[in-house]
Amino acid sequence: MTPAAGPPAVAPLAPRSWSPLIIASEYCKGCDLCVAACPKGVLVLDGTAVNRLGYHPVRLTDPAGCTSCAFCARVCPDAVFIVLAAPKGALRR
Amino acid sequence: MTPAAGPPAVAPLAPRSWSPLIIASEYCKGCDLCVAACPKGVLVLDGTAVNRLGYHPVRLTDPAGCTSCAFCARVCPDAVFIVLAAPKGALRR
Amino acid sequence: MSTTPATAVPRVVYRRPELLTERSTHYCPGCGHGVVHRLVAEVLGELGLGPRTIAVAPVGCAVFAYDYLALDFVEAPHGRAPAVATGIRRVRPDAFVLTYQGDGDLAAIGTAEIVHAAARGERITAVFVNNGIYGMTGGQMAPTTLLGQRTTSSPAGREAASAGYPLHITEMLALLPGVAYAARGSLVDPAWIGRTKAFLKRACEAQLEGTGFAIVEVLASCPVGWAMTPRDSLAFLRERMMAEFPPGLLIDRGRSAVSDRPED
Amino acid sequence: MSTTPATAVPRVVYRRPELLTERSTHYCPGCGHGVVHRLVAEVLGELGLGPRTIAVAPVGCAVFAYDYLALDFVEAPHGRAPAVATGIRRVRPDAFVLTYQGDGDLAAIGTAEIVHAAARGERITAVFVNNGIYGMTGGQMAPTTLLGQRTTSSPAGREAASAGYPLHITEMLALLPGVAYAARGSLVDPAWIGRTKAFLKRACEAQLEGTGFAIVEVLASCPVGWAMTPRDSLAFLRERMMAEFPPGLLIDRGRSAVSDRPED
Amino acid sequence: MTKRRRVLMKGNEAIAEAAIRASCDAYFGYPITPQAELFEWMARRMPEEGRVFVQAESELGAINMALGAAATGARVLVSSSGPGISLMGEAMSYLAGSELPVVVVDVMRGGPGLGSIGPSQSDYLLATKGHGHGDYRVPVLAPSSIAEAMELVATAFELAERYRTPVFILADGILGQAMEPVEQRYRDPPRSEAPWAVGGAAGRPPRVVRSLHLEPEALEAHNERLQAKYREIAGGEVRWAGERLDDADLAIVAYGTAARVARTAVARARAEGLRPGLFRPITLWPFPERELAEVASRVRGVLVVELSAGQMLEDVRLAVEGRLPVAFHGRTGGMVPTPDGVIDALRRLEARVRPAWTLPLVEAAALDRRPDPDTFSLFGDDAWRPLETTPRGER
Amino acid sequence: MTKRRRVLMKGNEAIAEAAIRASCDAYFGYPITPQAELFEWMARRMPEEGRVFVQAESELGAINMALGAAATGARVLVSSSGPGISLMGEAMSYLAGSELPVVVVDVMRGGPGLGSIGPSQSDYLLATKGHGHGDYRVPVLAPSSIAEAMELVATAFELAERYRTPVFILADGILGQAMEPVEQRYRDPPRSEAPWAVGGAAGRPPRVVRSLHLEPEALEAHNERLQAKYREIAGGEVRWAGERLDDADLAIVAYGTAARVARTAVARARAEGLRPGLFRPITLWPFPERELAEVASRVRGVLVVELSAGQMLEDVRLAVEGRLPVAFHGRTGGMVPTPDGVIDALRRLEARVRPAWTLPLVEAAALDRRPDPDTFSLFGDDAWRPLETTPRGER
Amino acid sequence: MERSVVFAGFGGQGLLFAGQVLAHAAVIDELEVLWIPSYGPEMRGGTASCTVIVGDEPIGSPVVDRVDVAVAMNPPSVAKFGRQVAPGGLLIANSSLVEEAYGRDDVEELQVPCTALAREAGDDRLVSLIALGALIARRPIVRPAAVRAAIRKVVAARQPDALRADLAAFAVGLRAGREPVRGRAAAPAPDAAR
Amino acid sequence: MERSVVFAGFGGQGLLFAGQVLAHAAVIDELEVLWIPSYGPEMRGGTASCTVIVGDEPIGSPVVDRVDVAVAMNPPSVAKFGRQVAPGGLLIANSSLVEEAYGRDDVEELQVPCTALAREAGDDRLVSLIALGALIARRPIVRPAAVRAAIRKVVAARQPDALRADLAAFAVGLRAGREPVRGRAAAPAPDAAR
Ligand SMILES: Cc1ncc(C[n+]2csc(CCOP(=O)(O)OP(=O)(O)O)c2C)c(N)n1
Ligand SMILES: Cc1ncc(C[n+]2csc(CCOP(=O)(O)OP(=O)(O)O)c2C)c(N)n1
Ligand code: SF4
Ligand code: SF4
Ligand code: SF4
Ligand code: SF4
Ligand code: SF4
Ligand code: SF4
Ligand SMILES: [Mg+2]
Ligand SMILES: [Mg+2]
Repeated sequence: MTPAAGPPAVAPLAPRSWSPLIIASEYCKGCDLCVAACPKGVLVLDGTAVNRLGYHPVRLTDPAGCTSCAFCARVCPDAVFIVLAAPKGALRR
Repeated sequence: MTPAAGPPAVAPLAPRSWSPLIIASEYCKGCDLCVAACPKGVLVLDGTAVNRLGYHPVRLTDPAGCTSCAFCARVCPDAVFIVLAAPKGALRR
Repeated sequence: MSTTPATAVPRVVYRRPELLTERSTHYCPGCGHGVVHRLVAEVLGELGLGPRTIAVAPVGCAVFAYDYLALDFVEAPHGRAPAVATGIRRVRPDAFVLTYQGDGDLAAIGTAEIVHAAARGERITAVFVNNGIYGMTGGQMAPTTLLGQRTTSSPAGREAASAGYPLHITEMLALLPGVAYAARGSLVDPAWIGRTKAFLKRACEAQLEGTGFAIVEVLASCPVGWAMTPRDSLAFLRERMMAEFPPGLLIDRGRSAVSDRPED
Repeated sequence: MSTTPATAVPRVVYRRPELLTERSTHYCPGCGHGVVHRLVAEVLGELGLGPRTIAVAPVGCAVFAYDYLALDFVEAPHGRAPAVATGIRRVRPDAFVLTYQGDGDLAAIGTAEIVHAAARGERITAVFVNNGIYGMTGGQMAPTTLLGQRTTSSPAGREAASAGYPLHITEMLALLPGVAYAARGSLVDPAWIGRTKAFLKRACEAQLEGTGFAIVEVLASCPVGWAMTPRDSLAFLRERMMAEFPPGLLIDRGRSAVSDRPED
Repeated sequence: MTKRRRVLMKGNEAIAEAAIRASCDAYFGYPITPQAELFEWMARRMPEEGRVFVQAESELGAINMALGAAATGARVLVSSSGPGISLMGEAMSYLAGSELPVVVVDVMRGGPGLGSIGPSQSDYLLATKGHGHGDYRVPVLAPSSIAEAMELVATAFELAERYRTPVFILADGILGQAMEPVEQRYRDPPRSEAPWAVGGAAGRPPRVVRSLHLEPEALEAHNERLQAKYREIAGGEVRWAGERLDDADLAIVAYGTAARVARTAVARARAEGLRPGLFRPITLWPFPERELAEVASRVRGVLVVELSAGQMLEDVRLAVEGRLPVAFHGRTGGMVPTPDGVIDALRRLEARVRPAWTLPLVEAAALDRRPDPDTFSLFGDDAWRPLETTPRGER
Repeated sequence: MTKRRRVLMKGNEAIAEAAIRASCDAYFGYPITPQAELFEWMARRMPEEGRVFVQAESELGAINMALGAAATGARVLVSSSGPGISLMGEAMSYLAGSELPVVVVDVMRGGPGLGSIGPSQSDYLLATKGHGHGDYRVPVLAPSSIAEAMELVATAFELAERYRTPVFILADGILGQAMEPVEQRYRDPPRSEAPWAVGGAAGRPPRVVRSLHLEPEALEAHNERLQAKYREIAGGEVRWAGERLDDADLAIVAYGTAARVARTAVARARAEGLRPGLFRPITLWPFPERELAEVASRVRGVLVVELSAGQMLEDVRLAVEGRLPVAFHGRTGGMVPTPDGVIDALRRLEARVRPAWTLPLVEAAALDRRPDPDTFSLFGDDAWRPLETTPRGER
Repeated sequence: MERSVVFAGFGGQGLLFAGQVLAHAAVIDELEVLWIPSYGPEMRGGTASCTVIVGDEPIGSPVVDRVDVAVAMNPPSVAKFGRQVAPGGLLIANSSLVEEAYGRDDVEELQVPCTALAREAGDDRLVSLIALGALIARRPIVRPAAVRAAIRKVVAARQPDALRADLAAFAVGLRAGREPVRGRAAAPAPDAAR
Repeated sequence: MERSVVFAGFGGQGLLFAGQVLAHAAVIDELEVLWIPSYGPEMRGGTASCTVIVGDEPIGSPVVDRVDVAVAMNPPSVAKFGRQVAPGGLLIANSSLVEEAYGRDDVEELQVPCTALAREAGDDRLVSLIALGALIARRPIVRPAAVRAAIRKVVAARQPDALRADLAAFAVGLRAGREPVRGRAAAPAPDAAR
């Protein structure tokens, strides 16, 4: 019932360690909708992990392939994603 | 609650004693709607009579002026009228 | 036709229909309910439906309809006539089921029941007497009360800002595919009364054809609720009510063309 | 825009809206309610309405909406959210009043309340999540269930003859002059989700403009109730639900032209 | 009698005006006889005062609008009669569960079903016991004159806000329809703080008004709190009035209109040599159980008079606990007991109770408990039945 | 144990199937937990049998559809839980007033308000006393096993038709949700004639099914007839079961699921040296008042166990009439008393009642009536309150 | 001491109004009073009645077994309330509509052609005020001046135009009550359509 | 004598089903039995549980203070039901998901890598039948043959295709119960999306 503290503040990152998605895996219910929505096919449910809720959470397979289009975030019922746009020159890890 | 016995059966009448309207005055509530609806102006509320319900019932002033159009019967909320069509040669009293 | 001899039985142009009982009604002078009762009695009589009709009485001035119409009747709680009729309909497939409701009953408290009976396409013929007021309880505003109309609960006249707009519920119902027939009549004059009777007849036929739910809204006057003489109430009916609620056929899904002409 | 140096803060394209609490929802995987909650949080956040919103929670799967949206909330009895909201609206003219209802809640038991709140033109923004089923109680038929659709209370598929037709209640409401805005969105894909968000925003603006009642129906999936994977449920949503309930703007009495394009 | 400024007012209108003078913020209602004038008074006066009047689409609408308005901390009135009140059971349970203050006036009429519009007291059990689902109680106030009704409106708002609970005012058709001269004395109780009320979560954590507690442990804890509150109300808010009880050897228990009939009967009966007194509950819940028990310990028999088939009778029996005969005189369906009818019932009771002075109290009570197949046994074949019903001929 | 053909059935489904086998013509319902399976069973099975199933738009719709169907003489079932049942108060009053047979199953859940979906018995007062307006009573049957529920469905139809009255079956979430093996023994009670039923006035005068009687005299006469019927039911239809009461010195009174818990508690308590028996009302109205009074005359104390804050407690107190201590143990909100919890309550009761053999009964009763401020006084400060509530720590 | 009066007749004859005037007059005279109407749908096109109880002490029972005075303005009202008059009481019948005397020996029967007198005075609704005048003439429950003040109070607020006719009607009634006229004047009923 | 078993875990692990199989087996063995599920919206995406009470006499209390056996198929279930096991009772934990032993001295703790074994057998939902096998191996509340008959009865009606796998899973469980394997096999959770 307390208001959301919001996602962790996004700190400046060194170009090399940068990823376009921050995934709050513990919220993920493995519904697969983001996987279906991603035009780049860079999301997958991680069959090897189980989160607190008992689901296989989503995983970004290829940060470099992600265009930050945020389709995944728009379809996600559990608001799992923070999507960042690439700072110029950043390498997607 | 018993089904209506219907109005009194209409018996053959001698031409001279015949009237186009049979008025069940005790049902009349003096609402004036038939008076307003009569295209011939031959109906009037009888200010000299009071029926069981406490109203001045309607009266046909001029049987001969009545065309048996039944407008009065159609508008009457209390189904007060029986309207008869003139048998050939009958005189309206 | 042969020429009638002078001593012949005069032809009956109009007589009190058989399905009306002999009781004098409790309605106020000039009340529209009396006319609608008469039309219902005529139509059911003409279609020979009296002996197999189960009618549902509303809560409203017409609550005593069972005293005046010689039909089997069930009295519904306020607004629930369509639900009661649904129960009857389902267990008595061969009966003719008729509901009779006022505007407060049907369009206020009973909104959910009428909408869903219609949506289900229940084979029911609904007679909806819209007099734009709560007659029974002393003339309060109804959902169909006109803007500006004074009632005991809108003493300054109905204002849209606080009390909203007159509800055209029959138009809403006409949208539903379960509705086979919907029309709006009026008791304003003999011609419209005749047309209204034709609507009622067609609404009964729709049930007999099994095509779905049928409703006839009848614009009627409530002289006492409107605080007018019966004569003046007809003027109000014509000039105000019929302007807001245009009478006529709304939908006939059962037949391609509908006979909408005054009966005679 | 200036070129961003390599060490700059990355631009946030999307983040969890502030009005969503940190709690994980109880919704099933892929449930549409989660998306609608998120859109509501985004829209209210963008309009700065959070601090003055009083929201009304339904009875249905979204009954816990107050656990997920950081807003003042009142929990209404099943179907009565529009009446509860009316009470709030009238005594709190300055508040922003939002209702959130499912299709069973709004279009079945709550039919009378939604119709009359709309007819009165209450300044309320109604979010109507139509998933064509009673999710909370285990997947029974709703008024909006499609013909032929199997549910736990229509095990052979919904048949019009006994269960009637899917109810297009938003179209019915759109007829009412008290309704300032009515639209139907869908959660079928990111584009429609964006459009739906725009509808919601406009529906909130209508309340702020004081033009009347505003409603946005959102076609949403209930994978568990439909007995499908979330992915399959999107196909059903697109092919079946959207065919029966075409999404788009229904009415905008507040503005002559409506911005109906996907948000981006 | 000193010169007083008295105005002739109709009960329904007086209740409505009393609510307005008690700063009622909002009224939600739906027409029904015999409370229509209350509703209509509000329709005219509330807008005049710049307050909220809404004619709801139904009683369900009205009571749920009241729920919404009350959740914001507003002072809210609702009124109806039997059929409409019955429809409010679910929402009353929600109001109790959500702990919202709403005052609901029930101007009772004859039932069951559509019944009649005549005066009645047949919603006693509904109001005091089982209207809606779940374990909850609602304070119930029962005025017996128009002036008292006006005062109890203010009391009802006070109780509602102090204890965060819906409150019933139980009147009947006569009280609603009659006119009596009343002094224009109104009371506007101060408002309680409402730190639970919603209004927009600006600068504070969001608030939720609800009755759902899905975890049984949580719901039980919530119920414990509610029960503790009900105990507090039962401990501190009992109201009743006694008349001529000091030297009475028979006690009539009656409330509302029945109590007025009883008052006349007491006066006449005393003139005829009987010695009745009147015990008049003003709160029906909490019922003045202890107080009545005390009175019962001093008289030889109790006569319950109601415009019902015997509803308060159960609470009287619970209070008296079989220690002395409890007789009943009731009329139903819009009929009202007459003073003479009450006196006849008193005489029948008198004829059956043994003089108290021949036995010490405890023994007398013990004797009375012996099965007496005639009239007073609670364990005879007609155990559940009112101990004495008026013989048919009398009606 | 001989080989029997037993089938594992869920309570909700068994009730539904029992109704079908009892030739139920029509079912009208609306989904609600924890009775959804009953509704769904009917959705599947009724059409299979060529009978009527309608999913109503609401509980108001359902109960009013039932009213219409019953008016034609059909055998009709309706089911719901707390919030939905609360909505049916007006129509129940109409059914009673119109004298229509409808069986209504309430699978009770935690309240008040939305409450929870856990099992509960908190609709006792609603079902037995004050649900709708007006003077009416509804027979209430309370099964405590799935097999008994099946049997009582047939009984309910019988009572409904014999007396032309709605009948409640009061179950709780556990009874609805649990599975037990049951023998496939169904009963199809013969139909009563229904010379009052509507069906079209062919060849006979029209019939009217209604509850309106505008003339007070007529409505009072109607109420007299109803009350006479209720007396007849109260005289002839009381049902209860006793277990190990012959040598008991304490009696537990409990129904439904609470009675099962009590049964286990009785067995365990006897093993531990206490001597309780179980009095289990099966009809809650008419309450087995006389029968309980008789049992009460042979024991030293009574313990009421309920899944509520103390509702049947009132009827027990009315039966016992203060002649011996009545203690209470209840859990609310979906919590269920445990056998150990009941035994603890028994021990507390045992510790407080004086041994019976030291005093003759009348004196003992008289003594017990002396105000005892500790726990058992009905006239102390907490007069209205259950005499013993479970201490918090125990929960 | 309590005195009870029942006013009964057709709707539209102003009976509830006359009862209210009496009640207001009682307040003016600093008496206790209770006014109860018959209410509800039976008013539709039917009869109307109200009861007024006047006393020195706060009124107890609002129902009276027997009335001290019955004012019966049409035949059904005479039939219904004639027998409820207490011995020694007064029955005022509207002889314009009621053909014959009710015929009780133990009560005073007063025949007043109220409708005819009202017609003369120009308005049907005056029927009841005429009857009230007659009543006060025979049973001075309140002072005539109090009635006049009450009429002024009630009528001035609602229909100031009617005030003179109302006061005149009361005066006519007072006179008729003091010098009873026997016999029935033929006069039509009021128009009951409201 | 009564024996009570609680089955608990994620929705989708088939726990209500396993409880029903046990109940049916009890009927086959002519015992008395009562099966109660947890029900309602908490099932949405959460945990599910049911309780089965088996006895020789008709079952009294449907609520049990303590259970004789707890079958806990995920960490929250171990946490919740571990403490409810009666002294001398049995706790079966799904060691595929539950890292460490619950750690009570007074109950028998059995670690079975149910998820891993179910994956091997080809279907996540088999988790519970494996656990049921283990349970029957340690506490022969009903005969294994009765369980097999019950599986045949229940599964044949609903999903005849699944019958073989179900019977096999029960056999695997029986074996695992007879020869407990310690240690946790790493295995993913079932897909809880239904
Ligand atoms: C539940 C309930 N609420 C209110 C009433 C009171 N009531 C009786 S009739 C009526 C309205 C009647 O209006 P309408 O349906 O328009 O019928 P009319 O009298 O105008 O023909 C109302 C509100 C009632 N009997 N039951
Ligand atoms: C009066 C009442 N009737 C029934 C219920 C049970 N109930 C809870 S939610 C619900 C329907 C939910 O369906 P919907 O509104 O479509 O919401 P969804 O769960 O699909 O989002 C029902 C019938 C209730 N709580 N109260
Ligand atoms: S932002 Fe777009 S490309 Fe990147 S993972 Fe999400 S959907 Fe795929
Ligand atoms: S849409 Fe959200 S909840 Fe679903 S799999 Fe993707 S991240 Fe997880
Ligand atoms: S039948 Fe026609 S002309 Fe004759 S009285 Fe009637 S309305 Fe007039
Ligand atoms: S319309 Fe009928 S009731 Fe009205 S005045 Fe004419 S006859 Fe009489
Ligand atoms: S109040 Fe209106 S609707 Fe009712 S009877 Fe009178 S005129 Fe007719
Ligand atoms: S049942 Fe349907 S609506 Fe409810 S949470 Fe699950 S998916 Fe969502
Ligand atoms: Mg109307
Ligand atoms: Mg839904």
